[in-house]
Amino acid sequence: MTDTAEPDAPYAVELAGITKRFPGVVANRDISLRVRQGEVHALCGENGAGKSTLMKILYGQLRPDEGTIAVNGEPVVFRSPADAIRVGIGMVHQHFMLADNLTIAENVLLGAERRLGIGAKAKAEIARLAATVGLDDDPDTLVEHLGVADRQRCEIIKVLYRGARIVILDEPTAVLVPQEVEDLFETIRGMQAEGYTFLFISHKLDEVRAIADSITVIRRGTYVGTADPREVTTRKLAEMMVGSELPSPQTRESTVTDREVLRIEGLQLAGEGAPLLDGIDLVVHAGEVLGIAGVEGNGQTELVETIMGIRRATAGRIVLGHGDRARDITKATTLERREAGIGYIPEDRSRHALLASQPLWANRVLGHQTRPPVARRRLIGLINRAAARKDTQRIVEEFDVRTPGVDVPAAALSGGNQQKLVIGRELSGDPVLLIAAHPTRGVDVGAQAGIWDELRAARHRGLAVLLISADLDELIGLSDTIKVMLRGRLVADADPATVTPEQLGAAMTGADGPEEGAA
Amino acid sequence: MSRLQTTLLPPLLAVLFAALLCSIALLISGDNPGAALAVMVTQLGAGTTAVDVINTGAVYYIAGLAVAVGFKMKLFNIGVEGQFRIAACVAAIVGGLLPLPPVLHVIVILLTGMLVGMLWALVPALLRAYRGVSEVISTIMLNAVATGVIAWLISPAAFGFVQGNNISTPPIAPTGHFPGIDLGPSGTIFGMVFVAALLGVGYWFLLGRTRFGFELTASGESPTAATAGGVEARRMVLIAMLMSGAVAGLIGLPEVLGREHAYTLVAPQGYGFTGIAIALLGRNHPAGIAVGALLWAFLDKSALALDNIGVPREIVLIMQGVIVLSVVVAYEIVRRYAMAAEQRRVAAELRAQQQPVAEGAAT
Amino acid sequence: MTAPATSRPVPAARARRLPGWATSMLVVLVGLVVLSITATLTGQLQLTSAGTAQAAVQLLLPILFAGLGGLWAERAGVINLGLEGMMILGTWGAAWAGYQWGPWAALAAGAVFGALGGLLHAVATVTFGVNHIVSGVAITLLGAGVTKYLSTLLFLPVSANPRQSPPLRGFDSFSITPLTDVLDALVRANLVFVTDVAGILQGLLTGLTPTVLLGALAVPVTYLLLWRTAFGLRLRSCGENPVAAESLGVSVYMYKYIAVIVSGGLAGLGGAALVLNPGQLGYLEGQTGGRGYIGLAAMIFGNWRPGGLLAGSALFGYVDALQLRAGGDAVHALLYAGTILAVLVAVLWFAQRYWLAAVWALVAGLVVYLVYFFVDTIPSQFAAFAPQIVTLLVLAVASQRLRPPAADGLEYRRGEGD
Amino acid sequence: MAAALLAGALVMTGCARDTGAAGGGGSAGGEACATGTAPSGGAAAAPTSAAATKPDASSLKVGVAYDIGGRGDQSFNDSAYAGIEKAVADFGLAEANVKELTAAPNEPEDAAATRLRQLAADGYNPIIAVGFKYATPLAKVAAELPNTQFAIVDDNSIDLPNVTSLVFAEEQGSFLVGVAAALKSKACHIGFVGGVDVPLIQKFEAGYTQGAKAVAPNIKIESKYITPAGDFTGFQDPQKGNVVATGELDAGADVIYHAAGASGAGVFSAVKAKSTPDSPKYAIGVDSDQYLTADPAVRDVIITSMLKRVDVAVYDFIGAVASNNLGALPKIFDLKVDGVGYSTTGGQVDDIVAQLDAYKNAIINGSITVQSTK
Repeated sequence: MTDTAEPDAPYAVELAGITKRFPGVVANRDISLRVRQGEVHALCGENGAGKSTLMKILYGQLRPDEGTIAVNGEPVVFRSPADAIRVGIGMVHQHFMLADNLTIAENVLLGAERRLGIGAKAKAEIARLAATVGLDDDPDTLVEHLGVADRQRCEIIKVLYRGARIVILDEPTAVLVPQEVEDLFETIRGMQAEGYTFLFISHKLDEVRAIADSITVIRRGTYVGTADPREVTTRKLAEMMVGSELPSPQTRESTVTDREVLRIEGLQLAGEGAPLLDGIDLVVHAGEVLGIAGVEGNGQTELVETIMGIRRATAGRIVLGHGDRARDITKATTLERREAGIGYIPEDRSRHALLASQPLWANRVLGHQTRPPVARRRLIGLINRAAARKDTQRIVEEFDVRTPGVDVPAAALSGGNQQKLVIGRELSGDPVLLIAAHPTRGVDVGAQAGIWDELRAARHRGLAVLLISADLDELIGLSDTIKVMLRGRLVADADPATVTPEQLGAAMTGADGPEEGAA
Repeated sequence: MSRLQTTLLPPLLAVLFAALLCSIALLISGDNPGAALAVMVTQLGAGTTAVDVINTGAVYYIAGLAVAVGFKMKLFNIGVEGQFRIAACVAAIVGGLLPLPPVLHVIVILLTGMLVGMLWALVPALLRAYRGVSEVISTIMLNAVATGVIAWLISPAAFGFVQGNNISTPPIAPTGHFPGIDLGPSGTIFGMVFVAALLGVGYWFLLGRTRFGFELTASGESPTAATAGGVEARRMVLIAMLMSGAVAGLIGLPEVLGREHAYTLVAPQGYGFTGIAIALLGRNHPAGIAVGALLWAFLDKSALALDNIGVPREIVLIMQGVIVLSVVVAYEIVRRYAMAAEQRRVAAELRAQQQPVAEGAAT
Repeated sequence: MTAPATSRPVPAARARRLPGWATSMLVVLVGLVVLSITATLTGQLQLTSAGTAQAAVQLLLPILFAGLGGLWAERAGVINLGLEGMMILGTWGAAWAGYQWGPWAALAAGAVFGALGGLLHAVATVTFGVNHIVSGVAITLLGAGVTKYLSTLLFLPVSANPRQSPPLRGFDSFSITPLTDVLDALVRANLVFVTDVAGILQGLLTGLTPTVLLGALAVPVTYLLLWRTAFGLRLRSCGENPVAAESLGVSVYMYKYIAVIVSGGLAGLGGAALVLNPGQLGYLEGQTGGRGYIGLAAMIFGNWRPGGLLAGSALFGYVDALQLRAGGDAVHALLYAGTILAVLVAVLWFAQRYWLAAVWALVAGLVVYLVYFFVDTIPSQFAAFAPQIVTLLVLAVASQRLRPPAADGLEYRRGEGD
Repeated sequence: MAAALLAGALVMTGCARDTGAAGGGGSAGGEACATGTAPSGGAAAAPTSAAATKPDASSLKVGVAYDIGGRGDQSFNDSAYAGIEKAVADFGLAEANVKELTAAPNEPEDAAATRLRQLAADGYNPIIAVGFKYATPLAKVAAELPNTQFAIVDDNSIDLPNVTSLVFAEEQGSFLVGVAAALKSKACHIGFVGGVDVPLIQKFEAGYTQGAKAVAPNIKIESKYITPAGDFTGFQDPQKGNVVATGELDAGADVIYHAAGASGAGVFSAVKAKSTPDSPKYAIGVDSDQYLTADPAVRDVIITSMLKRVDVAVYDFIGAVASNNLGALPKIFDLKVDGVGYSTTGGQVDDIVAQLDAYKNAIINGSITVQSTK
């Protein structure tokens, strides 16, 4: 703990000895944090380090089991976000807190109706704030019509409207492309000049160093230290965060073969207005990792779901296999595609990959319900529970899933262990193609390294992998080929050996193609 | 908390709570709850009550299973009521009109019932799968429409058969009667009781051991995960609803085949709604449903004895209502407690194995 | 600041549209014209008679209250399948209080008893996180049981009948006489359309009671409260995105509780409306007859909006009034109206170039017309359930345009949001 | 026959005045309501109930199993109880020796059987089952207990020595109120509201129609049931009863007869609401004398009620059991034995009693046969 408080100005925020326990886990352990007025204070830590929990405590959404909070020198106790808002704290959540079916104005006014009512006066104020953050939509527009960056602007307006002077930004850049990040930083610097205080949560060290005035690092729920961005190196920060050497996603040698595993031609998916997927062509070879880069919401999810048969393509062909064994699966069901050897790691683990209250062995069956070992070979339609348990045990051991047994419900496991189980399952039954969407999202560092190792090993065995990730480092590190997706089209190719994240980011927004070969 | 405890404790607590509440109500209205309970228990030995409990229990059991098939995948087939009534009616008509050799006759009636139940369930199934109409609303509407169709079917203009002041479907010939076990003065146990038991075994096997059961459970637990796992949501809705309807088609048949040998104007109604309560009570588990069905039948049949000591029989309705509501609350509390305990236990065991983990709490 | 590069997953659909009130007026007008043509061509004058309109008002009232109850609960994200049970509680409470203290007390007590049912539903669903449909079914079961028991206990001594309360004193009904007289003259003028519209208006303005006025008021009041006040915004936000609402300091539990209790109260008012109906003043076991469920259907029909709900319950009340008053012949005439409507819809869709949909509408119209042509009358057994069949058909056609609150029916736990 | 002529004249003026339903529909004005003449001759048969010597029922234990609704339904359950009360008064039946149980709605058959067995097990003999829903269970229970005497109201399908059927000629009573309706109608247009479309209620409608047509062959009769068979809410939905009756009144009917159980209250209030001094509307009650039991506010429109004397049947049955003379009970409780009839309370049919009695005698002596179906 540092002790460099300036005697005259009280800290804008002072957290002391914060401890928060969840069932089975201590999310925050005796954490202290001091934020000076008017500074941009970054809170760094790996995924799952407890940053969001700490900020939820500061915002009154969670109550700490131990510890105290002081704002502008005054000790406070928050029972709900309303209390936090009252003392001038606002928070922009990583996952936007917007109701799609309400208008911008309604979303902003919700909870702050007392200030100016909900009539014309309030709308005028919203329009004024919208101009300052660069939102040019009518306040009566439904939020469902807004894009990601505009939604974030809407969130910031919400905070400003409430007169917040201390703004918590929880991983604000996760969903933005580099150019949008730069816009955001402009806005933050402008507001900082007007006297706003920012708490900026991120694990992207370059960004942190670019924007923060001071940095606090936490690791595994505990306070590690405070650093000055002008002095500390990225390497040093990373070591503080991880506690050891950073794992690297670098692939070693190329294993790409010329054997086609997946060929997609002219894939089309109609949307309500513009098509969601438009003329997608791509080929994945055995032993190749094909990475798809793109800002979220540009069709990656739709692409994956169309390949898996969850959505039906309106035009185009999907062919699995090569030569004599090529099979057109455009019209096949999801199950048939899985049976043909496609493994699938969905982006939203809890919603798309797991049955939370079912035991691990039942989760092993999901997606494999027609295939041995979990289905009986001779009596089609029967589940072999004993074999499912046994094979789950195998996954637990091979993939280092930390669990007391295969009969505990999936929800009892931590996120990383859940993901390892999912990957173990999807690599069971000798798949020829693996579709991995954000395979390390929400996973702790140790598990992340393990997952990368597994993907590499599978690639080495000749598996074709279609990788979608928002983590450009991961994408560059793992992929043999990268394609950039924008508004439902594949707009550029990139060579992971040479491309930089900045170049990728530019291509993702359509601003500039990366130098090595725009499509 | 062991699995047995989490399964058995909630219903026990709920029954006790309901009994307590009803006792208080009885005390307030000046009745003796002890005497009421005593007379209800003794009633079991009187006349055919014990057999009636078993027979009605079987009917309730089938109803519970019909509802549970849908509940298992969060499909609320409120339409079991209409499905069972129209199925019983049509099955009775077919049985009454077709002269068939003994065993075949019964089988044809049973199959007709299942088929008609299925067809009546097909409408909400299609509406839900292809038009996104909530099955709750459509089945409620269809229950009413079923009443109209039945009224037409048993009208003399169609297949009706006027007997004094009653109308019924044409009587089923003895070849179409399902023989029961005659216990003399204690009554006759329906042969369909054994069919109900078999149905329970079939339900257990189907849900626990087959791919279909797995897919059903998966769809109920998480439709999105099931879809990603290759389960076709639309197909599951159709199959689950049709199965529910087919089982519902059997609900009325114990009475048609074993006692009435026709479907009459005054045929009982409401089994579908009872089935909902019983499926909830039994947590969609075949054994739980059996216990729930017997409990419900006991309360219904023994309540007749309350008249003898001047206690309002309606107290049993309150009891049933309180049991259902408190049992769902109790299950929910226990489920949450058990899940939290499980997470703690997993974390504790892992801690014992290696260094503390703090992951996954704040994602 | 550089130009923002935004990605728009959903293209903004902001075509110029008629304001809501104009659209509804247009729909009403088209409906009137179709009915007027049908009445003239088929000779089924009951289709547009004052009596039918008045009966429709009586019949729709309990449904409307129940539907409003459903609307309040579902706008806050709680599905209320216990409306029927709360309505039953309302009938009992209204009769019990009305018998002792008059009709106003009946209204109040009906609301209070219904609200008690709502409270129970709130405790089960909001606090304990029980599945909403399950809790609703249980409450309906319980409501029926409790009222039967209470009636045996409290009504039997005074009415000598355990299933019925003693008769109550009701409201006096009144008509807006000068207007109805003018309308009466118009009706007698026997002009196509004018007579029809005048007849319906006359029915709406005759035999009014405070209960009817309350129902007529409840719709705009619900709209204003839920869509034009801060309270309503907060309440609706709980049904759209409770996590967001919580993050902004909205006490989601409290609003859900308020909504579900109001919901029960409105369902209870529906029960009171039934008890105070001109048919018989008093409680009668089983008198709700599934009206709570119908209310729920009317709400879904109305796309979770008060105006739509009014239209839904009006359609239900109208068809029911028609079949009760004029039987199978009038329902038969409705088939004719259905044909006209189908053709209208087809023309509309052709104009908008929805070719396939238009063809389907034409085919449907043809089928309906063939039924109309080859059948002389609808058997009473089917005519009796015409409202349910119409509701089913409308839902089947329109369900995909419906938009329930985003978090409707989902369990919400405080602090478990992302 | 002055009264009939008067009535006919009134009917004609009524028709001329009537503008029918809204929009100019309804019955054509001026159409004559041809009035048939009341039959003459045939002296009234002496009522045959009540034996000469009073039976002694003091040793009997009488069990009663009511239909849904039980005592207090102001209908046939209550009527059955009235018979018991009368037996208590006349035959020395001890009140403590009477036990009553009530059915629940939609209950299955075994519940009804258990109820009967319960009464028998407690030593009650005879046992009276009220309502045709007891038919099947009673057939079973009576066969099991040959030493217990049973009676069943509204059903004659059981052929067992220890079961007595107490059935009524509802169509005959309804015929008479149909006559009354036709005579009282000024518009030559009457209505019938049935609760649920079942054979029992159709009998009421059939008799009513025949009676009205006997008086006025050209009379218009509106006829509507609240719900179809199987949906028994039609007996307990006064709101819908009100709507149906209002519909018939709007169509031009001015006398409405209901056989709709508790929904009848809605019929009465509809008639009351439409009745004005200039053009009075009338209602006819059913089963018991509803002038006495209905809400006082609507009593003045109830001109008569079709009486179905379940009380007489029950009373006679107990007497017959006490005197061990079951054979003397009539096969059917009809007009001849005063098993059905009409009420005169309120005095509104006093002017036509002579005609009504003429029809009654004609039915009793067989010169008019009333069909029980349409």
